[in-house]
Amino acid sequence: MAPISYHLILSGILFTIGVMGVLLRRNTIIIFMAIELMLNAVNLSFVALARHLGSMDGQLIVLFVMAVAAAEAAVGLAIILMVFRNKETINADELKLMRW
Amino acid sequence: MIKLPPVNWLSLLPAIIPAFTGILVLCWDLGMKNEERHRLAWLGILGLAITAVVSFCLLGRNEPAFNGSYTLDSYAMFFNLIFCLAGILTFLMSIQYLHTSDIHAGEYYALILFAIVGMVVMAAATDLVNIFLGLETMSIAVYVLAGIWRQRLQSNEAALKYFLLGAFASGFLLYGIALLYGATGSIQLGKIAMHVNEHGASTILLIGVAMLIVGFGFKVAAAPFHVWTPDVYEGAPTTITAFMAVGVKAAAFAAFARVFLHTLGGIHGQWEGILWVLAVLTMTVGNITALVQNNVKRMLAYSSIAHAGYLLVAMVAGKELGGAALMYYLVAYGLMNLGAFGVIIAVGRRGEPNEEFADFAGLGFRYPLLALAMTVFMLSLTGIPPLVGFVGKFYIFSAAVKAGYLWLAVIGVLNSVISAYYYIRVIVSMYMHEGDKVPEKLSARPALAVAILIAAVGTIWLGVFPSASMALSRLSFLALG
Amino acid sequence: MEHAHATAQALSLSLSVSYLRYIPLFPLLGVLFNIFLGHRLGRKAVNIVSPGMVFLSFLVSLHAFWNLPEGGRLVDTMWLWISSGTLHVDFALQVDQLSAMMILVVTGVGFLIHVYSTGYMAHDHDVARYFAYLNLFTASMLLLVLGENLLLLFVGWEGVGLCSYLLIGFWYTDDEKASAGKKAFIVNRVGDAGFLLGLFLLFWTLGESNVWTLSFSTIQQHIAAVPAEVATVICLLLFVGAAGKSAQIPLYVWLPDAMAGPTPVSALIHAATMVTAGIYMIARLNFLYALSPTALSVVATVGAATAFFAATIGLVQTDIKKVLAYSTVSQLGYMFLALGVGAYTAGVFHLMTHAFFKALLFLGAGSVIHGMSDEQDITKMGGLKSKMPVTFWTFFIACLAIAGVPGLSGFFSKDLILEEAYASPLGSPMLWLVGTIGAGMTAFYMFRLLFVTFFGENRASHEVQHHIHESPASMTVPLAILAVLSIVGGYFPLLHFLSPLFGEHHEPHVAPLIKYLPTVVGLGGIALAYVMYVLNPAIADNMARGLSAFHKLLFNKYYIDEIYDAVIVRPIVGMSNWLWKVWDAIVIDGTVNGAAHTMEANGSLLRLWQNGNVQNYALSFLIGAMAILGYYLW
Amino acid sequence: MVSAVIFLPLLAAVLLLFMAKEEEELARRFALGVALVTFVISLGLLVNFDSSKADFQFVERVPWIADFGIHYYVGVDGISLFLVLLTTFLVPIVLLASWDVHSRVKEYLFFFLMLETGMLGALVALDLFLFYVFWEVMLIPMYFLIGVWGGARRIYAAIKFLLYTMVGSLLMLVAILYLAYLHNAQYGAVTFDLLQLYNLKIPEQTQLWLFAAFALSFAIKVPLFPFHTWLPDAHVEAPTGGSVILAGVLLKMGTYGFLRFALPLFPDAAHAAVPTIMALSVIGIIYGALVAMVQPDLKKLVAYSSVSHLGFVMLGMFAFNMQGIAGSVYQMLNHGISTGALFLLVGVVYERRHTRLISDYGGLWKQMPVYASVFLVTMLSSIGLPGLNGFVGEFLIMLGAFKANVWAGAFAVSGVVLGAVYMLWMYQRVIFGELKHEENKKLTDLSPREIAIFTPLLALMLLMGLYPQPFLTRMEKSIEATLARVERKTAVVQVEPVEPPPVQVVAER
Repeated sequence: MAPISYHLILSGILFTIGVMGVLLRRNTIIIFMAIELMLNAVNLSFVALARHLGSMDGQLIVLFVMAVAAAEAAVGLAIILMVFRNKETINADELKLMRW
Repeated sequence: MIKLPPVNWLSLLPAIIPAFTGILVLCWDLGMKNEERHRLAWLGILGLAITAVVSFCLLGRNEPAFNGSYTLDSYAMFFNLIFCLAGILTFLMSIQYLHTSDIHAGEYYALILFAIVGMVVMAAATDLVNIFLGLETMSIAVYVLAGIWRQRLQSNEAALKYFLLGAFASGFLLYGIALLYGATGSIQLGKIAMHVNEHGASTILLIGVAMLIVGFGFKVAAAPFHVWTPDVYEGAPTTITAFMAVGVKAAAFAAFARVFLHTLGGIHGQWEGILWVLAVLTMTVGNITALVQNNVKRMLAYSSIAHAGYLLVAMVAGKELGGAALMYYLVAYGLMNLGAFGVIIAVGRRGEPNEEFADFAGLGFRYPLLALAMTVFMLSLTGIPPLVGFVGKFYIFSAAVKAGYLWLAVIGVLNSVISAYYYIRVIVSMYMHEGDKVPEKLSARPALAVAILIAAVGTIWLGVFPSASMALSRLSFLALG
Repeated sequence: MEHAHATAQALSLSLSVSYLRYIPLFPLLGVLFNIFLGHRLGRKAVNIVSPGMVFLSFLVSLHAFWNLPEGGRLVDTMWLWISSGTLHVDFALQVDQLSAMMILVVTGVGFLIHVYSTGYMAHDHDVARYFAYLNLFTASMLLLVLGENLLLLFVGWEGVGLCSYLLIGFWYTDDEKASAGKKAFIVNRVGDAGFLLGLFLLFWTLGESNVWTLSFSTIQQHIAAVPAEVATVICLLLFVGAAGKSAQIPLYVWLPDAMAGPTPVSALIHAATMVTAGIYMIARLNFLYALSPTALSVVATVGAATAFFAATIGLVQTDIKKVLAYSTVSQLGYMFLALGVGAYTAGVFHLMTHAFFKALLFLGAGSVIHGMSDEQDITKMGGLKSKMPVTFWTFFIACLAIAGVPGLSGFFSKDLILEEAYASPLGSPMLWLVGTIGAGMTAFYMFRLLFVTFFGENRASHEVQHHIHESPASMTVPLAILAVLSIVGGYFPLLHFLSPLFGEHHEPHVAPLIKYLPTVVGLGGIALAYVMYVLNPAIADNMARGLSAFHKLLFNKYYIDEIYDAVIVRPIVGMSNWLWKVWDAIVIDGTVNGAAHTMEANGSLLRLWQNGNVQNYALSFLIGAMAILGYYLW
Repeated sequence: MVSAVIFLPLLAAVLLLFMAKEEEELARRFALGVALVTFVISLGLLVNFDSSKADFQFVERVPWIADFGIHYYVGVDGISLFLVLLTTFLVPIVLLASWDVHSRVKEYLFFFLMLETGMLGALVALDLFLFYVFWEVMLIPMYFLIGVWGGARRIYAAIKFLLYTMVGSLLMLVAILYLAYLHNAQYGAVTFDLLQLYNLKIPEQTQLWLFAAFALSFAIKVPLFPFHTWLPDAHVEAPTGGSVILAGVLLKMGTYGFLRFALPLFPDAAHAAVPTIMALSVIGIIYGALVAMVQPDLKKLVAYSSVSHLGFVMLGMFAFNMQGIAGSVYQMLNHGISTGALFLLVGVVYERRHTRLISDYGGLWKQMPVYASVFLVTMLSSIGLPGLNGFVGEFLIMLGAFKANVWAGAFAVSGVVLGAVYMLWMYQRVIFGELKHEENKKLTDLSPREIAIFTPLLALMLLMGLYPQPFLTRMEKSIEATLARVERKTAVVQVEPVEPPPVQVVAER
């Protein structure tokens, strides 16, 4: 079985890709997808750690996280939809009504 | 047949009541005509009142539930009182506010109640997962609430920004939980504490702690993570801003304090340096940027960041007095801010929010009572005795001095002087400028008047006779054990 | 001549009485009367009450004078004034030989001047205010001479300074007069500052050996406690005060300008009483001054220098009151010369005689000005001999007295000073020589004044000449009385009377040349004046043209005022402007407002970070996370 | 009894709020009545004050915040007794003088009475926390008085006044907290009780920065030399009543604070700070006088004269001997009366002509003789003419300062001369001279009400000048106690004032 560090490194990489996605992409939906990616990266590390430590808690948490991610997706997409309906754009750069 | 494990319903009571009220509100809303919508608010207030009474009665007890992942201790109950206070005052303020803004009452009240459920869970959770769950329930409800005024573009934008960054921050928080779990082998705070006290801090644990600080930092609006606050607070409807500024911040601090002061108390040395820097950064950034605002609501947003800085000072001060000071200051901060936002709502009219400094001009002598209330809140936020703001700051700075963080206290004190300038600017425009804005008569909005009155009386009463409430906050923090 | 002055023996006889307090009290009542009732009851009442009060206190002074125990003193302690820690000062009055003489002079001459003023101020509408100030002045002067301790003396000291300020600036509508009053007060204040420092040093030096007191008799008993070099410093500091009050060299500039006040004021304050306060103080503290010969020699040299210097200026002045003012400065110089050489009795004797004839001279000048309808320039007068006989004759007697013509009071006191200056161990022939030349000049300018004013024909405009008349009785009677006093004054047995304080007086035996030369020089001065201004007036003019540079220098008073203004006044005003405009406004306020502005500048900078872009927020988020992680990974 | 004096004005202030806006007359009379009653009660304090005891009298102690050992602990001793009386004496006079304030009278009176409570509280508080609370409570009404009823640049002046004082006082708060926890470390209990904190053994190094924090806060209030720039602005912009109270009492809070807290709590640091503070006060004396000389604005001139006078008070205090401190406490009272009267006089003329420039006046003696004579006496008392109150204070201060440091004494004496210069020059330009301006010809002399204001002040000036004993004897014991504390260095034992019994040599009666 691959040592635990491989899994952690993989989840680390996935996490950073997610973060980069949030920072670089313009489209809000893609930003949201990047966030989901980060959450899944964390799920991966949870599962790996659970197996490594031999305790069920890790697996349990992944279920919770998935449920929460789903709820978040629903609400998030609704908000993005609302913004799109009002401003015809979901490009993060245009959403600058409030500043300074 | 799967035997259900014995469930300690008593500990769940403070969470069940608001949830149930929320559902009731939703159902009642279906069959209701538009103009009686305000009755929903009174139902919500009733529910919260019951929760508050229940929490008050449960103050003394200390029972773990769900084998250690959830507790009923006076620490949680104290925070419940804060959440109910925030909820009730927001409801009172919202009754009239919903008329001037076409927000659909049903969902609005229900979502607030569900957010309070999330807060209660968060405050009482003694297990990282429960904290995460409570956090997410609260956050999702508040994301929607931020954007509930659909017609206003600012509200949409606020919701979007809050959602994206909130999710982003939960990602970090979760990653921290994972690393903590990896390092200590458990997600129960009690077990983690034991592990940390025996083995001290491994690097994995420290990285996890760092991630936790980032996650909580966002929720609490600490310095580098505060950038979302001004836009979201300004965009969201004012009642929701008040609710977020007080309720959400209190809940975040509840979990933050429980995890750091209680569980990770053993390795205080490692993380207090970071929090020290965060505290100074938060206070200074919050205060200095507030100086140049000319929108009162946005100024209050920055001031809430500054107050998060003072609360971080209490966190840095640590165990003996820090925790109690933190809890007391949250009460004080809650009262002052709710009152201040209440006055902003009172000054606003249908269509013109009147949130600029100029809109407050000449208010002092045309609406003496309203202006007097605002003066009390502003002076209390500055920390002028004999108001509750001063006692709160006194409590925090004495904790800092007792723990030996002298320079932190000095920086905190100097920040209060900077804060004095922009709080006093409100008083200046009210009393020393001429103006012709004519806000609606307060008597036409009884609920709002009552909310402001409660906040004002609370600010003065707890300021002049703080002894009882200080003792209560100290005992409830010690209940953490 | 050793100074075997009275040891403790004089102090044993001090009778405690309770009527001394009425001496200053009566004039004070006069003040209150004038302030509150003056305007209502009108001129008549004021003219009776004010001089009456002074006369009452004159009677009480006489009573005190009679019951003065041989060689002892009367003490009247009223109440405990200031007591804090070791400082213990009573509000107490005392009369000994020196004070007895002084209060008699002050109340006597004061009364005459009050009577004279009723006439002089006949057509002035603000009489109540005038007499209020005059009574207040008399009260303060009495307090000064009766004070039992140094602090009370200082109270009287500043009180007379205040009254001279009020009286000089009496006709306040004229700015120039008001600033003359201000100048007098400020220069006095400079002197008082020196006085205060001397007082503190004395108090604390005595305190070294646990003697906590300021009263004269106790200081005298414990005078041994004061080491010599400290005594010198104390005496010099006190002398600064005296120089300020009695118009000696550095601080005399205020006296000539003080002539802006009404003439009776000049007579009372700037001739008879106030200016003598300095001499009284040094005489009162003679046992202290005896400790430091250096201080005494400084007093003597300054006195002599002032006498000579003021006399030179007096030679060429054309304003009648200015001439008399410089002559006062010069005569005061003589008194200080006497004190400086240790001849306290001679100094005090000259003080008394000077009070008489100088008051007479001023009142005479006042009557001349009154007659000449307020003309003060003697070049426009002349030939008043026939028109104002009484004024002329009394003025003439006073001139004889001041010139030191034998037989009159001036001769006795001034020549005694000059002999002492020569004979006394502290004196020197040089001092004597300067004094004698001064005496000559005095005689010359006094008689120049007399001849130009009263002889020849009148040079005033026609209608002024038409109005010339002799002053009314209320003015001429005091002149006559003072003339008698100027003659008789020399014969008072003062020297014996003051012996208990300053020791038995021994006639200085000096070579006849030294003894009689001053008189001869005086008579020569008179003759020269007669030749130049009566026989052949042309001489004076072409002399003035001949030595025009020197004449101009003297006429403009060596430009002392302009120098003071340039050296002291203008720099101070300049500096305060600089301090205010630059230091206060720019430096301190600058830093304060600067701090506020930097805050706002940072605020607007930080504000730019909120540029509304979600991804920018996420970026700052990440930077924060990286920073914390970085902290841990190191 | 003390608490009655403190909270009566506050009670009246709250009642005032409920009064209808229209009857200004009733509100004025009510406020004046309450102020007078407070004064009478405070006279009760004077009457049964036992001047033989050094410790605090009329002590009242009620637990307030148990957790921190904070008590509502008030008491009066020789020093604070007269400052309390000065406050209760000045407030009715100021209320009487504010009869011609016509805009928003009710709020004006409310803030004044609240200010009185703040001042009285700060003077009698013996618990550091309570003192700090009253210290800050004092700020807000003064801020409003300047800000709402002030002159043209009132907002700038008000904010500057508030922020300037707040910086100092908040640093003092940190020092107070540190003291409380030092006590906890040494004696096991957190307390803010002043008398217990007096016995703290504080190492020299910490004493220095603690003293610095306290001294900064009080120096700003005094104002000591570099921190004085807020005073001219605050005075010029404040309404007449505001300036009188600001000069009369608020400035004394700084000097009182030094004497009550900074000196006895940190004796070593106090001794170390003597040269700096003496230098600053001497500079303050001369700087204040010089700058006052060139002021075109009457109120600014009097403001800078206050800087000079309070420089004297500080000089006397830091002479650390009986005469110096007695003189400085006495001068605090004198300054309250004479500068208060000066501001009232400026107010009288300002009310009639609405200008503060000296050049707009001139020759007032002919037009307003009574006013001119009252102005004369007040001016003389302010420049310290013997026989009036100013002299006694200044004489004692200079005597004490001369003993402590000869040069300081010498420069202080020059301050007396400069004081005479600017006052007389101002007096001449305002009162003497020709009646040039047309408007001045229409000026009316003092009204009976105004005379009623000035008579008590003039009477006090004379009484305190000729018979200062009743004041000095009552202060003696408390000053000795403070001196003993300041001299005790770090030795914690309570040293009785061991002075050689003075050989009182007085000429036999």
